[in-house]
Amino acid sequence: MSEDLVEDLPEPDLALVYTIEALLFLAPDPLSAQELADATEAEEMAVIASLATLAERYAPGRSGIHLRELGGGFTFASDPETEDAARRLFSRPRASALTPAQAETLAIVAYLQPVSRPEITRIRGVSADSAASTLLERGLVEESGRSQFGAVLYRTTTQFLKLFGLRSIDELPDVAQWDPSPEEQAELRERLLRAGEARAGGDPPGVE
Amino acid sequence: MSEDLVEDLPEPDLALVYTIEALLFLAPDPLSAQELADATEAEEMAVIASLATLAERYAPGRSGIHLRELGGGFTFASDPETEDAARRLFSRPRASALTPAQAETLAIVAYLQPVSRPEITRIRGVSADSAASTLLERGLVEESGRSQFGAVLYRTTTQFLKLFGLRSIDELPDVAQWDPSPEEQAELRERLLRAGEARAGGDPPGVE
Amino acid sequence: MTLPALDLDLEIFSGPFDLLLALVLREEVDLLELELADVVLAYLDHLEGRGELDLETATEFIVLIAALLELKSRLMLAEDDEELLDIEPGEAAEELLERMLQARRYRSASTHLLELFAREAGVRFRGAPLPARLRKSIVPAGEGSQDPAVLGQAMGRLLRMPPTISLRHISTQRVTVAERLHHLRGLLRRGRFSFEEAVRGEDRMTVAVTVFALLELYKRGEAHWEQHESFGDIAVHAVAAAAPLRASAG
Repeated sequence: MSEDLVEDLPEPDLALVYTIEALLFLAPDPLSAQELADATEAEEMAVIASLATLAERYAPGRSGIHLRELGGGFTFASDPETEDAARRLFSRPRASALTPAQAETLAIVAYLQPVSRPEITRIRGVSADSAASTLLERGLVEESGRSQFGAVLYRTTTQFLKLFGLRSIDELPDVAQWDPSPEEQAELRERLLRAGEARAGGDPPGVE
Repeated sequence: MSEDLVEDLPEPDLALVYTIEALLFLAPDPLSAQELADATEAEEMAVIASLATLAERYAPGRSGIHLRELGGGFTFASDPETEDAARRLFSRPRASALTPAQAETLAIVAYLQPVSRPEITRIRGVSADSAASTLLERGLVEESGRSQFGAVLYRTTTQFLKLFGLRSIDELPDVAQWDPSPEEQAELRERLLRAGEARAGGDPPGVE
Repeated sequence: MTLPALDLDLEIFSGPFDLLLALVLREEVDLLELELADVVLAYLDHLEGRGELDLETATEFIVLIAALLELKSRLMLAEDDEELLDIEPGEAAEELLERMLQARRYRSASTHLLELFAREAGVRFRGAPLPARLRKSIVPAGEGSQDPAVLGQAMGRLLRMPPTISLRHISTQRVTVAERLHHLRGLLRRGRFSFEEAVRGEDRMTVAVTVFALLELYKRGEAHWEQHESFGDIAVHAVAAAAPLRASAG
C-alpha cells in the first residue's frame, strides 16, 4: 500500500472493512482491489481505503497476521516471528530449501518466461529436467503452452511470487546488474580468443 | 470463551497473543488451549489469557473474522454477514477454464480413450500428472480399468460431454482441420506417439 | 568451490584443475595434446575419493569440461574443412563467452532469489479449504460453455512434428535404435514382415541400426526370426504375448 494512496482517502465504511477482512481471510490466493470491489459491490476507492485501514491493523508489531501486497493482490500472511511455534504445531518447515540447480532453473524461468526446457538446458549447460520437475511439483512454475517447435513453455506462478515476497515479476532487479564489468568481459574475451586462435596458427591440428 | 475464564487472568504477553493469532490463522482446524500451549511453549493459563484478548479483538461488530470456540478448540471463522460477498467472489466462473496442459491432456483422453497416464506422458513429451489429477478432480475424466500392463486407463465423463455441449464422443470435431500434415495416413494414436517421442528427444538447441 | 582441489596427474600436465584451465586459456598447454577423457577420469576418481557428490562443483566441472571439449573439437577440424565449419574461431570464442556470461548471469540471479526466499522463510499463508457452505456456492461452469475446438486445436499442436535438425555438416546420419524399434513394432502389428521390406531404400547406417533394433525385439521376446540361407531375406514373426521365449534365430 503506497503512502500517497493512504492520504486523502475517504473515511472507510466499517462494514466494508470487515467484509474485505473476511474475504482476504477466506481466499487461497491474493485478491486485487478490483476483485474485492466486484465481490463487495463497492467503489474501488472505498476498497483501497478499507485496505489502508486493514494494513494499519495488520501491521508488524500490532498483530501476528500481516496484510501483504503479493502476487498481484492483497493477502494475509503470518508474522515470521511466529514461525518457531508454527513449525512445532504443524511439525514441518514452511517450505524446504531450494537446491542450487532448482534456484538456477527458477531464475531462468523468472527472467525469460515463457521459456522452454531445452532453452533452460542450453543456458545452464546441463540438463534441467529434474530441477524443472521439482519446481512444477512445488507449484513454483507451471506450463504456459508450447513453443512453435512443440516444446512445453514454463512460467512462474502466483505461488512463486507469494513465497518470494514479490508483488509482481517486475520487482525482480534487472538481470544485467550481475554481468561482469566491461573490463572483466574484455579480459575474458581476449583469453578465449587466444585459445581459439591456436587453431589458425601452426600446423593443421590433429593432422600429422 | 466463557466469561468466568476472562476474569482474573494474567496480563497477556503481546508476543504470545500474536503467535496464537498467527497459529489460529494458519490452522485449518480448531486448536485446543493445550495444543496452543505446546506449540508456543507457554503456560496454559497464559494461552487462555491470550485467547481472551483475541476474543475481544475478533468479536462480532469489531472484525470480519471471529474467534469461535468449536468442538473443544478455538478457530477463526468469517463473519456470516460477509457471506454474500464471499459467494460473489468464489462463484465467479473461472476466467480461463482449462490450462494448456489440461486442454492437451483432456484432448488426448477424449480422442484416444481409453488411454493410460504413461501414454499421455509419451504423447505430451512431459509429465501430465498434475493436469490429469485436476481433470479427475473436476470430474471431466475418470478411471476405466487397467491396461494389460497394469496402468490405470482414463476416459471422459458425462460431465465432460455436458461441459463441451456434446451429445456423444462421436461429436468431437474432426482433427483434420487442425492437422499440420493431413496427408499422413497413419493412425492418430501412432502419429501422436511419434510426434511426442520426437519432442521428448529435445528441440535443437538455440532454435527457441 | 572445491574444483581447485582436483589434482590431475596427466601425461602433459600435473597439478590442480583450475591451473590447467588457466594454462589452456593462456595457450601454455596445447588443448590438442590434452586427453580430456583423462581429466574426466581423474575427476571421477576424485569424486570417489571424497565419497560424496557436491552438485554445485559437479555442475561447474561439467560446464567447464564441456566448454573445453567444444573448443577442442573445433580445433581438431582440419583447415580445409572450412565449409563444414560455419563458425570462425573468433566467433566460437564469442559464443563461448556469451554462454559463460549467460550462465553466470542466471547463477547470480538465483543467488538473489535464494536471498528473497530466505528473507521470507518464516512467512506462512493460510491453506485452509473454504468452509463447506461456501464451497457449495461454487457453481460449475455452464453446460456447453466450452468449445470443443479447443480439443481439436490441442490435437493439432500435439501432431506437429518438431523440425528435423539439419545435420548436413555431420557426415553420419543420426538414426537411433529407438526410432527403428518403433518402425519395426509398427510392422510387427501385422504379425510378420520381411527384413528386406523393413529397410527398403534405407542407407547402410540405418540398415545396421535396424539389425540392432531387431536384436532388441528378440531380446525382449517380442519377435523371432528365420533366415533360410546366408544373406537371404529374414522373416520376422511377432511372438504372442504369453508365448515363452524361443531361441529360433538362424
